[in-house]
Formats: sequence, C-alpha cells, structure tokens
Amino acid sequence: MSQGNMSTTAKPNNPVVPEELRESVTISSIDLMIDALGQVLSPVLSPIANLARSNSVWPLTFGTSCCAIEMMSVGMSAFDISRFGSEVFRATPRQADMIITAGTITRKMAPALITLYEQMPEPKYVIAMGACTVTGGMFNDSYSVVQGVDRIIPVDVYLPGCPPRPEGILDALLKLQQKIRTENYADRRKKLYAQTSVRPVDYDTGRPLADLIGVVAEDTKAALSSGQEALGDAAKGISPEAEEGKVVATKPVAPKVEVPKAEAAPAPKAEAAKPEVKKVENTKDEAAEKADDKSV
Amino acid sequence: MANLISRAFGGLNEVRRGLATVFKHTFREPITKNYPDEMPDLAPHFRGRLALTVNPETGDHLCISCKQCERVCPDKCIEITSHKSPETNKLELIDFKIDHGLCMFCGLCTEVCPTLCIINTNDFEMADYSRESLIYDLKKLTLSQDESAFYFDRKEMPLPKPKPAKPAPAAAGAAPAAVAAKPAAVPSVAAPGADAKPETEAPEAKAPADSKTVEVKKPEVKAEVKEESKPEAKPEAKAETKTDEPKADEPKADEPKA
Amino acid sequence: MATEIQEIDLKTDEMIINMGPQHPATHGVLRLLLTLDGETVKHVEPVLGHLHRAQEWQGQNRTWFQYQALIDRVDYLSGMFTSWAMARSCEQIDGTVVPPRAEYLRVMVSEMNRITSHLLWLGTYLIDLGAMFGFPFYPFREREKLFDLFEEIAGQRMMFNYIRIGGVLRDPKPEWFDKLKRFLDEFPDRIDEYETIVTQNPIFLKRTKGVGILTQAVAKDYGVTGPCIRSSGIPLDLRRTKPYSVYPELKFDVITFDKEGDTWDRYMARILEMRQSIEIIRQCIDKLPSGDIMGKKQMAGMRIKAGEGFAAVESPRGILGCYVISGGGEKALRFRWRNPSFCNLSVLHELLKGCPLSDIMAIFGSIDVILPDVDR
Amino acid sequence: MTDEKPSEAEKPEDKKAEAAKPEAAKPEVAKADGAKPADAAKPADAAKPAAPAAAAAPKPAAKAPEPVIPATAGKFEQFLKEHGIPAQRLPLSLEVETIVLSGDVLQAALRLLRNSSEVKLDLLLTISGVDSNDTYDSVYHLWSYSNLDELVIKVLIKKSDVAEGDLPAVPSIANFWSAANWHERETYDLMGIRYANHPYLRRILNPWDWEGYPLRRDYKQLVDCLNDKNPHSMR
Repeated sequence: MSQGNMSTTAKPNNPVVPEELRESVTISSIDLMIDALGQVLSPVLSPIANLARSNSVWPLTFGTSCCAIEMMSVGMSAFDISRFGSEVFRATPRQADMIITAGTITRKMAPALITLYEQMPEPKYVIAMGACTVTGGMFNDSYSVVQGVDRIIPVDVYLPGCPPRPEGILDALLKLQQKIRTENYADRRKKLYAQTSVRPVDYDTGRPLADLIGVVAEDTKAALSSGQEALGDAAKGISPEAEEGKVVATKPVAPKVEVPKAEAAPAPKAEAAKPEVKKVENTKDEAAEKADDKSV
Repeated sequence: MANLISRAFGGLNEVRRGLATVFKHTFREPITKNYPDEMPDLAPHFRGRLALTVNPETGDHLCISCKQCERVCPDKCIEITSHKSPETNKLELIDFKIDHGLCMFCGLCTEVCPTLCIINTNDFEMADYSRESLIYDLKKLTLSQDESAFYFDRKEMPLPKPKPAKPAPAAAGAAPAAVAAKPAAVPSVAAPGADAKPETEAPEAKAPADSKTVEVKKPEVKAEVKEESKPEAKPEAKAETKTDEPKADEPKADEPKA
Repeated sequence: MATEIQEIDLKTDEMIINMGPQHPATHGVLRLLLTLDGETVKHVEPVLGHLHRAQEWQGQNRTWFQYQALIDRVDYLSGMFTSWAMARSCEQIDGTVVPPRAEYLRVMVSEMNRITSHLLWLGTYLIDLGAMFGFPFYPFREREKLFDLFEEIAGQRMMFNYIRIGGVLRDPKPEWFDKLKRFLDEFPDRIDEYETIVTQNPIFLKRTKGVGILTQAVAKDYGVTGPCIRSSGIPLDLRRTKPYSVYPELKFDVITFDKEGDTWDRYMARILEMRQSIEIIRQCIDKLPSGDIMGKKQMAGMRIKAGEGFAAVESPRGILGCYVISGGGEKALRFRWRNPSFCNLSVLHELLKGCPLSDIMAIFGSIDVILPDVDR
Repeated sequence: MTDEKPSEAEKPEDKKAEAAKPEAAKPEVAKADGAKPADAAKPADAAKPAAPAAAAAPKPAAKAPEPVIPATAGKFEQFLKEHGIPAQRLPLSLEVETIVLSGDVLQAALRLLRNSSEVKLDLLLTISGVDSNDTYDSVYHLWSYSNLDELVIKVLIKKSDVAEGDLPAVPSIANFWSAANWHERETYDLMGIRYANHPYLRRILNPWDWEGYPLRRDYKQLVDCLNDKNPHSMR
C-alpha cells in the first residue's frame, strides 16, 4: 500500500480504453503532456496539493450500520469534525474525497460500494471503520458478510473498534491527513485516468462480475469470451484451499484490487497454473495491474 | 381571507419562536470537546484496546496461559501460544496475539480472565495503515508496571492475589522442581535473584526474535495448543534454525538471567 | 394533430426509479424500487437484505454467552432491548429468577436507551425533511450525555452488552444516579426546545400533517407495532397490555391518539414517549431496591435447559421478540428475532401509494426503520 | 409440489375456505380425517423438543425435559376442535399453548382464529422456520391486539416426506394476512420452506440468485474471494 509499491509497478502511461468506453473517457495528448509536466513539477506541486487536499477531505455520506451512527456523532457539535475540514458530508460520490465505510458490507451491498468507489474522482481515500469492514469482525464466519472491505476496494486507514469512539474517527482522519501529506503529486496524477467510469457489477447477485474492462483492454472481444472461461479455470486452479469446492467463477476479480500481488495467498498457486493456461495469466496480470493502479 | 392572514402570522410567529431558541444558543458555552488537544476523560470501564497487565508491584506477568479468553472470544481474535515448562511443570506463555481488527471489544475475555490479566484499556487510538499492524503481539500488548498500576487502581480491581504469594510460590515452585529435577544449581541461583525478572524479561527478550519467526510459528500454533508436551520437539522438527533460537533462549532466559 | 397532442398529454408512462441502497435518507441501506407516474408514487417495492448479516445464523453458531455480546447489533439504536428480549426468553426457558434490583436497572437503562433512540430518530427525521445539519445538533447533544452514562455502566456507547441472562452486568455507583438525575432535570427543557423549533413550525406542519395516514385496519393487517400503531389509536404497548418485568409497579399511561395517525402524530407520539420515559426513570430511581444484580452468575460455559421460549419487549420501534429453541447445549438450536422494523416496513407500500414523490422521505422516516433490525 | 398431503389438499380447500369462513370448517372434517396420517406423526413430534437436543448438542448430556402433557385440552385446541379442525396440543416447555396443525387445515384455522369474535388472535407476530431433527417446522406466533391471548401454531413437515431436490411445502397465508407476506418470504429464503400459493415467493434478504438455505443444518457456505482466509489478519 505504500508509495514505493505503486511506482514499481510498470504501468503503461497510456491506458488502453475499451471500446465501449471510448466515448466517455478521453485521453488526449494534452493529458499526457500534463502528466509529464506534473512529473517535472512534482517536487513543487506536491506540498501545495497535499496541503490543500489533506485539509479538506470531504467524506461521502456512506453508512450501513452501527458505525454510521458514530460517524454522525462525529459530525455533530460534541466532536465537530469540521475542525479538521471534513464537515462537508457529501451525499453523492462525485463530490466526495473519502469514503468512511461505516458498517458491515454484505455481499449484496458490495457491488454498490464498488460502484460508489469507482464514481469518486481521484484523489480518493478510504477509511475502513469498524471491525466489520476491517476484517469482518464479529461476523467473521457469517455467510453473507464481506470479510473485510479491503477485498473489494483499497483501504488507506484501518480503524478498529465496534463501533470506534468518535474520537477514534478523528484519530483515523488525522492519520489519513498525515498520509496525504506524504504523497507525491505525480504518482497521484498518473492514476487519474486509471479509474473506470463503469464497473460491471451484478446488482442482483451481490458479486462483482469479472473485470471485463481489463480483459477487453488486453485483447479484443474474442478474447473476452474465452477469457471468461479461462477465468473459470483460474478459479479452480487458484483455490484448492476452498474446502467447499463451491468457488465462484469470479474468483480473481475484485479482491485483487487491494492485495499486493506478491503477498496474495493465491498468487503462488497462480504461478503454478501459469504454464497450462496462458489466458489466465494475462487476465490475472491485467487484474493485478489494475489493482495496483487503484491501491493508493 | 382573514383566516389566511391570521394563519400566516401565526406561522411566522412560530418560526420566530423557533429562531429565537436557536439564537439563544449563540451565547451558550460551546460543548465541543477539543479532542486531539485534550484527551477525553473516559469511564474506567470503557472497553478500549485490549492489553495484558503485569503485577503492579513486582512486575510479574499475570497471564497463566489458561486460554479462557481464547475460548470465550466470539471472534476468535485471541491466539495464545504456550508450552509446558519442563522444570516447573507449569504453562509458560510464549506469545499472545490479539487481532484488534477482528476484535469487537465486547469485553468477554476480560470477564473470564481469572487473574485479571487481560483488560480493556482506555486507549482508542488504534487506527493504522495496514491490517497486519492491528495484530498486537505479546510485547505490544503487555503494559508497563506503572500503566498496570494505573488500571488496577482505576478499574478498582483487587490487586493480584498471587502478588504476595507469587514470590513464594515462584521460589517454592522452583524449589520442589529443583528437588525433583536434576539441575540443583539452577534454582538456587534463580531464587536469590529477582524472581520477577524471568517472566517479564522473557517476553521482551523473545518478542524481537519472535517477530522474525512469526510466519514459521503460525501454522504450528494449533498443533501446540493441542499437545502441550510436544512443542519442544515440534518447532525443532519443523524449522530447526529459527525456532531453535527462541526455544534456546527461553530456558536460558529463565536460568542465567538471575 | 390536436388529438395527438391530447393523447400525449394524457398518456403518461410509468417510470421505475431506484432509490438507494446508498441514499442519505434511507437510514442505511434500503433500496426502494419506486414506480412513479409523474410525481405520484404508484408502487413501492422495498429491496431488503443489503445489511443481512446472518444474526440468526450466528445464534446457532455461538454459545449463549458469546451470542449475548453480539445481539446489540441486531438493533443498534436500542441494544438494551435486544439484550433484554434474549435474556427474557432464555430466563423463561431456564426459569431463572431475576433479582428486583436488576429488573429495575433493566427498566432504567432501557428507558434511557429509548430516549437515545428517539433522539436519533428526531435528528435524522428532521434531516430527511430538509433541516440538513441544523437541527440535529440539538438531539445529538443530549445523546452524548446519555452515552456518557451508558459508558460508565456498560463500557461502550452503543454496544452495551449490559443486560445479561439472569441480571445485569454491573451495579452503577451512587454518583451515576446523581448524574442521571441531573440529566433528567434538564432534559424536559431540552424537549421543550425541540418542540419550540419543530412542532408548530409551518413548514414542518405542511410536510407532516395529513401525510401518510395509517389506518387501523391496515396497521393490524400488517402487524405494525410500536409508536406507529399507538399513534393510530390502538393502545398496544407491551409495557401495559402484557406487562413484564417491573412495569406493573410503575405509573404511566399508554400514549395513544384517538384518530388514525398521520406522520405528525407519529412524531408527537415519540416526543411524548420521551417525556414518559423520563417519568419512568424517575420512578425507578425512587423505587430502586437494594440487593443483588445477578440471579445466578452466568459464565462462559453456561447452558440453557432444553425447551423453547418466546419473549417480547416493547422496543422504541415496537414489539421486539426473541424466539429461542434450546436443546440444552451450549448453543441454541434456533434463534429467531421478531423485529418491529421488519413488520413496520412491510406497510410502507400501503402508506406511499398515491402520495407525491417528496413525501416518501417524510413517511418513510416517520415509521422509524432501522436497517439491521429489518435485515438482521 | 413436494409432499403429497398439502399439495393435493390445499387447492380445493383454498377455494372452500374463501367461499365461507365459518362454514368451511364443517366440510373439512372429512378432509381432516383424510389428513389423519399426518396427525399420526404427532406422537413422534411430542418428543421433538427433546430430540434435537440429543442430536444437535452431542457433547453435553442433554437432559430431556420430561414432556408435560397438559391435563386439560387447551382453550384454542378446544376451539378449533369445536369447529372441526383437528389440532393437537404439544407438550409444553413454556406457558403458551402450542398446537400442531396439519398443513391442509392451516389456512382455515388461521382464518378462524383471526376473525372469530370469541378468540381474536389478530396479531401475527412472526413466522419462523425451524430445522428440527426430522422435520421442518413452520411456526406461527399469534397474539391479540385486544386481549392477552397467545398461541403458537406449528406445522411440521417430515423430512422423509420431502422429495429429493424439492422443498417442504406449507400453504401460504399471505393471501389473507399481509403480515405473513414478508415473513414467509424470509422463511423461504433462509430455511427453504416453500409457501404454496404465495403471491411473490422470492428471496428477500439474500440476493435473488443465492444458492442454498443458510439456516438449514446441512448448509455449507461458499468460500470465495469475499470470505476466504486473509493472509494479513487472523481471520
């Protein structure tokens, strides 16, 4: 999750935009120029941008359960989050800088959260608030709860507690501000277009779909169909540890977002599967790359 | 028409009353707590970060590795590693891990602890940048003597009973063991020295070594838990180089430190 | 030509709008599938389960002692009541006798909890109606005071785990009662403040009077309980109609209105209930007997006799029931929650039928739904 | 359509019950006799509260509560029998009267209990599905808005009667009692009891394409990317 991690991942400076998104995402040469300029000016710009960003982190009004109440308490007069420039709780992700994932994220809610995250403009930050979103907490063996929100979106600050005290939230916010102040402007800037405006998620099932965009970017539509099958294979190959054997075919999708490639448990097994299924490798790499783009 | 006017004025009057109430608050004292500058004065029983106390007077570690907390924890966020010391025939604590990211701060572990070792402190500032850093090991969990004294006082917990008894049983426990076991020289050295040292020092000495070997130890924990007699053999069998060190340190820390 | 235009004018298409699960006014994660005809709501289909956390399933997979610590999350705004419902149903099976002091303490803390719950409802409801971040400061100020009191006895602000099977966790200190009394003395003034700002405010009246009328027949058909049904004129208050604990010894009346309630009545019922709770707590402090707080010390390996029991308490949202089947082991065979929000929410489509779009939040907020209570 | 009894019986009975409420009871006598085999299962059910104890909690020596057979017939049992609906009272482990009905008379009985002026059990608190030892139970908790009466009704479906790959079926009461609507959907969702003729029997809490019924004892939850072991935490 550190900055160093980010820069090491060799990411093409010109992300390939899938066909269906060409209309909505425009990458002109000007943008590339600005990118380059940002790289040059980064030492000058970083402190300014960081100061501005860290002191006006606007949270999204996103709360699912108990922690949301404490999040509201923080906004109220006794704790007064506005002392730190974060009083502007935005109701729409398009105006927010930060999600405080306050409360349990279930399988049914996960796609919505992913969508919200995707809709937020860069730079965006996530505070995983409460035991449920840090690790699953007291619902750690429950069939319907996502065991840690970092499986679906990247998390910047983990805030344990059930629910944490409002002061704890302020503490997490201060720690996030600290983190923002150490950022590099250019690195952030690079990620500007890596975000996707649309993420295919299955609203009804509560499971994120295969990362179609990554597949499309890798190959053409033809690759997509075969890639989907390959993904299914990959799922089988990756998780022999799944005792139940009821692995969803979408295994290597969303969680890859956060987990650094090298440390992820499934990774070594994927390596083992590499020689056999070539397609898998590609899609996996793509996913991992995307993942690294997003993890901040 | 008149009705309408009177309604309008009535409504305006109500709004005026409401606004007057709001306005009155302008002159009231602010209720905002200046958190980062002033730490909140929390109730003594507040369930914050979990910690392990030591005996406030002698500095003995209070954990007796009974694993009650591990058993009662609804989240399974506590992991205790212990082994049976060959000399004293008692359980010795090797490591104590709590995943605060998993913990729901229900306080059940503190309720079942027979020695009041595990407590909820008033610390709530646990936010961190990674999941792993929320797993606290023995070193991070153990409070200092002063802190323990503070919490024993604040929570009005009875001071640990073994405190007066502890030096005696420690010596007494060592002495019979000495009689039973062969190395007579060791306890005789240990007894005059600080009895407290071995137990408190051991974790400190161990923890750094442990942090290296976390990965190696982790899978074994379960095996160790099941069979207490085995751990001596087990670690060596699995990973001779690394786990040997703490194992070697452990007895050493007991014996020659004094 | 003219006829064509006429046709276009008359024929309107129904539009399906998706509201939620992330919506600032849905009090969490409820998704409403609205079928609209212009501004008028034709049909509402609530999509639940975005916060389904398998609470009942966990009841079967945790020991009794462990599960007690979890159930505050069933209805996080009134954790005392969920604990109480479970404790009562288990005591019913086990035949545990709860000492009177514990019973009084239970009543006290749960009435306090009722106040915090209603206060939060008041704050968020006014947000729903558009008083964005102005009014809520007031109720939250009082909530903090109660939370401090809770923290002293239970250890946490919201997840109390205070009412246990067989009694309560901790006996409050005398200073605690002093603090509580001080709070009770000043709180009626605070309620007056809210009322001055809100109750007769013309905007508030416009938004709530005559909106979302819940008729008795519909309410009974859907099993609505709590302040919603009391404001519709049915005096169903478990504390009086099926008295439990020490409520028979306390003096208070069931708050009902003699007409079929609209949104404003539901608001008023809750305001009155807060005042009533103050009186109940006062009586409890006066009558509080001395003695034990735990009948039988329940520890980690506790077991409940085989059998089944259903116990209900009057939570701030209605009848909160707990149906327990015990096999005599360390774990329950089945835990079933009867959640007031779940039943109250099911009446939503009846209330919203034919009302304008802008009233959705006014009506939905007024039935006071807590999503984990719906989804468990 | 799973087990034979309800599926065959419910449809004709449905119409009859709708046709005339109090009278419906009379013609049902015959049907009730037909449903006797279902009632024959009751003695086995009598030991039911104790039986699961032994099965599901094998470690402790679950001491079975001696089934207290109530001496006198319960108020509601009596009432239902007067109206020709066979009802059998269960041994009590709680003060509330518990009766067992067979699926095919359930609708008529509930209609009667709700509408008759002498017993006005018009508050349907909850419908729970229970996975007992050898039965699936659909449990109805009935209270009254106006008096203190309580009643628990159980419909027991033997597991052995449920065909392979099929769900136990209980007639739905959502058509005349709106409160039952969501409760039945939820029970279907979590316990997999199919309420026949429910207007909209669809999963309510879990996603619509969820597989399996989580509260059943044999449910194995799926392990995938959202809930497998995380190498970075103890979970």
